[in-house]
Amino acid sequence: MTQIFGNLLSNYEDVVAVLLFSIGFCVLLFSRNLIKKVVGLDIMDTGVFLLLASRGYIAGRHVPIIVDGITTAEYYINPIPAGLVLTGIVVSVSVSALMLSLTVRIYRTYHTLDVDALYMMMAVNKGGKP
Amino acid sequence: MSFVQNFPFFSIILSLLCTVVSFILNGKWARRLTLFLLCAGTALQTCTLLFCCRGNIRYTYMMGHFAAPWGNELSIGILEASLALLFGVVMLLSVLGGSEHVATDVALPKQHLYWLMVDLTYVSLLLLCYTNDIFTGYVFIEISTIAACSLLAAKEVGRALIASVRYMIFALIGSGLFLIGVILTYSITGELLFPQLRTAVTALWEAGTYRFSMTVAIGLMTVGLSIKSGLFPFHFWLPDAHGQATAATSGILSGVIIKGYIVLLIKIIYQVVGIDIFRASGIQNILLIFGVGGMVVCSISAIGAPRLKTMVAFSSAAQVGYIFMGLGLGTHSALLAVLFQIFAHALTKPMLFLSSSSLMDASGGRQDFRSLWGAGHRYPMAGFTFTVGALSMVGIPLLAGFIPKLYFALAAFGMGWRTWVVLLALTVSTILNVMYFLYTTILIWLPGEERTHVHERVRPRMGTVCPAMLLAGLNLLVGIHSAALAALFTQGIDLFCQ
Amino acid sequence: MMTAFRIILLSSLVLCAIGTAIVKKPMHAIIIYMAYSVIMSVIWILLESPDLAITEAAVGAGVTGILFFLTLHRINLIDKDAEHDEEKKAEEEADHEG
Amino acid sequence: MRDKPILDPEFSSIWTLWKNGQIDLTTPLRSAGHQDPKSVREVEKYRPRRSREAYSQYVRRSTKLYKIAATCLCLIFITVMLLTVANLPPYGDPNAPTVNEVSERYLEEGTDETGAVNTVAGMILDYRAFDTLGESFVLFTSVCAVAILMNLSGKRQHIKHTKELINYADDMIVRGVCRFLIPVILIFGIYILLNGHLSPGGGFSGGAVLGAGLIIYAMVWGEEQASRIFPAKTVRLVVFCSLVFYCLAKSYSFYTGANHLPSAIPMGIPGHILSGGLIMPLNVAVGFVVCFTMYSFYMFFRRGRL
Repeated sequence: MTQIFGNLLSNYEDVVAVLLFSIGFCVLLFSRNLIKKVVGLDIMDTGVFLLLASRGYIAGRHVPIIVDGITTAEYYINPIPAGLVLTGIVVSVSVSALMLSLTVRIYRTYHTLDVDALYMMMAVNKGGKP
Repeated sequence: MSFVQNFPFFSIILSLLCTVVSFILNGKWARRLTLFLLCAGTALQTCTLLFCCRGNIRYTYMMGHFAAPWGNELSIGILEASLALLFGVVMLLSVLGGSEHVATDVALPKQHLYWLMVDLTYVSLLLLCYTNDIFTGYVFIEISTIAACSLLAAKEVGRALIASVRYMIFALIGSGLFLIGVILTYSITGELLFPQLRTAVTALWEAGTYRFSMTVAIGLMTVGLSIKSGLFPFHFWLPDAHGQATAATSGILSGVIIKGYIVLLIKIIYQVVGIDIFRASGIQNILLIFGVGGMVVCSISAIGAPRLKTMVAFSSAAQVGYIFMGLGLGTHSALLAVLFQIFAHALTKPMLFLSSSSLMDASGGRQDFRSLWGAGHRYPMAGFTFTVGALSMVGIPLLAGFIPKLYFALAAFGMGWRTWVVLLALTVSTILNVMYFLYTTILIWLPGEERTHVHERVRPRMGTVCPAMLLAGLNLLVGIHSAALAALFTQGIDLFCQ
Repeated sequence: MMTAFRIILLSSLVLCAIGTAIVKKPMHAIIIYMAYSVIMSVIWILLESPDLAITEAAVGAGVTGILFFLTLHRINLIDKDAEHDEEKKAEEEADHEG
Repeated sequence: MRDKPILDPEFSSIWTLWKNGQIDLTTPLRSAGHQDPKSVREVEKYRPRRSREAYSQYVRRSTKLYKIAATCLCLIFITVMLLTVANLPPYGDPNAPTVNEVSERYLEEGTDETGAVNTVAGMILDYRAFDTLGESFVLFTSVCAVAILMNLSGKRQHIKHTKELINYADDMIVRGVCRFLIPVILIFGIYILLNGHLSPGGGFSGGAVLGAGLIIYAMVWGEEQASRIFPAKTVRLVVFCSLVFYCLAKSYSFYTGANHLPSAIPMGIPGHILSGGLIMPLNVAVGFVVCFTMYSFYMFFRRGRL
């Protein structure tokens, strides 16, 4: 138990990342407003990216840009997570743009952003016509 | 290196280029380009498959100047090529069959975007089949999610929009969980490519370090992909999404897209984790139980479904349950059954969706069961293909749907408690299938035209009927020549699981 | 010193995230989210990834925020339209049915 | 038919709620066809709309169930994830498993092999270029998806634009600040775009900064003015050309790489602006795609067309 807490304390950056992911997850699950759901989604994504980037960080090392001809790997941090996170950020912004445009379209048709109300309208209208 | 080995790469680049070109074309030409792309892709995959079969080889294809742990790679073998071939053929036929509905359901200025999304779906499926890199897998999962969502939302009626929002939310939770699984795997192994991951995972598991993190990572990747492919407790989004779309989209969503995620999951289970570690981690039994649950519960929901396409979509969720049950068994013979199930379902479901749309057209555009009464007499061709599809889903011999059931039953023998669970689930699920599919089939063939408000017969539209007929023919072919296919799959599995 | 700064930033990040979760109005959630993105881009610098910092500042705090605001703006416009337009209701009915 | 009452205890049991998804209400229509034609017609006339009140009660109940399930899920998830984090290699550890031969080679030989001083740029545009190609296509996909959803030149053109009350271009402060700010933003964007292989930045960051500059321009001087400078056709053509160039350039290098052919593209001297082989042109192409994607997002959200 103490060991777990010790590890958690030393991995504080990852703990924050996981907390952010969980907060985003909760907003996504519990919030009824579509726009807030999208905000939750973005927070969830940044949590994942923070986890990835903090995995690549090495204390006391530098930005992976080769300067002054120093090519020893011990001088720089790991460049892979940064590249992956770059991809992830772009994916995340595309997905939120898509979700937001869906939100606008839905609001134009149904005049509500409440997900429960939307599902209800859909279900009440069920049966009958296709 | 033989020139044929480039073909998977050519098909990927060709589809990317077609996508970009569709962007500046009009709807008509974009459709032609899509059809050309799917035909060309099919031809290229056929060559690759023949090449792999003849040489009995599985090879990796470097994407760039750097070899395995440094650069991206594709891995190409018999299984990958045959699945990619299947996806191309099924997409081609559903797109052909659904063209007329697309023309009416999608606004004219946006049709080129619809076809562009079909191209993107195809390229993401190819990548999910061929990828040898877990992060590339993630990127193309996202492409296929966005493309599928816009295919669904292209119908632009309120219900399709709500269904796509729901689909999007579940799919994004799924990809978020998958990504976090990938990151955990990366942070304890330091690798992203499948073969290196396999070595590192095996070494770590044997050393016993980070075992908990490893289990969680495998579990998160599995859960993420299962949410996206509509496994039972997370299947809420599936019936709406597949039921509300236009016919071509329904066929593509249900026939191939969910299979793409399953193929990636199979690759992860067998090539990254290794089936022994997967079994030892205990996730396998959970998959088995959820798969069995999905087979039963989704079939019950299908019985209660008020409308035809919703019923067919619930049946998709049930069929996904079969696949996960097979993955939960985890033997080579179960994998063989899973492949047959993927083939059978991919060949049957688009046919069912296409003929459902035709039957709806013959019933005044309505799809509640009362309006569908006797629809088969008003549109005999669609009635015929629907009947073939229903019989195949029920598992009548000579049709494709029978083969996976047989292989599942064979694979389950000698597995302890699992044998009984699988056999019981197969029986119950078949009975439930009979209840809803045969009920519908009988309903559409019942006489009594005075019961509905539509009486006139519909002129069969060749564009919709011929692809459905072709799918029925393929279905029959798979059903009859299952031995040849089984030999091919066995050869592929032996190479795949080395 | 650096660790303290880091911890302050991380805790404000968590506070911002909780803030978006508990505020009622989407507008407030969006404003807090933009603050969150700015803090995030400082954290990228601390993690020695300036590439990510630039991207996050431009994409997270800039473009995504603008898209959120535009969405709200569109929704307000739709509301105004709905007040003025009677014929739109008929269309909406048609939408419901179809 | 649908004569089964909604509050029938058997029907609204938790089992049914669960089996149907959280609020999927599906009525068994098993007896659909078994009615005589007369009653069918009657029912057709008086189609019973499901009562809203009963339905909202049903929804409330299933919402409660959903909340309980979701809370449990979140709690379990947080616990498991925290335990996992405790079981990860220590933070900032130089001996972590991620520091292996892969990252070593990227750092030690990356400059010679790719010609890029910025290892991250070398990694995403040369070593793992295929991911980045996919990533550009994610952006492209989503801009097409937004076009499908937001494009008003389609079948329903009913949104009436309420006149904008504030004209930012008339405001002296806004105009003055933007006159100064926009060129600076654009130049900074171009700098990090072109210098992506030498310093932090590259196609994505540079493109996003450029896109933000264009968005500010369109915001202040109005969409009409912006679309006079960048008409829809131009935007489409630029995105098309950049993506085609990207695909072709990368497929050349993939093809030569896989077939072990030598690549004809000179690497240049690391550290110079004209170096890094294909990295700089690719950065420019990616930058154009990202910039115009962001700009099209803005335009589609703002006025429904480019």
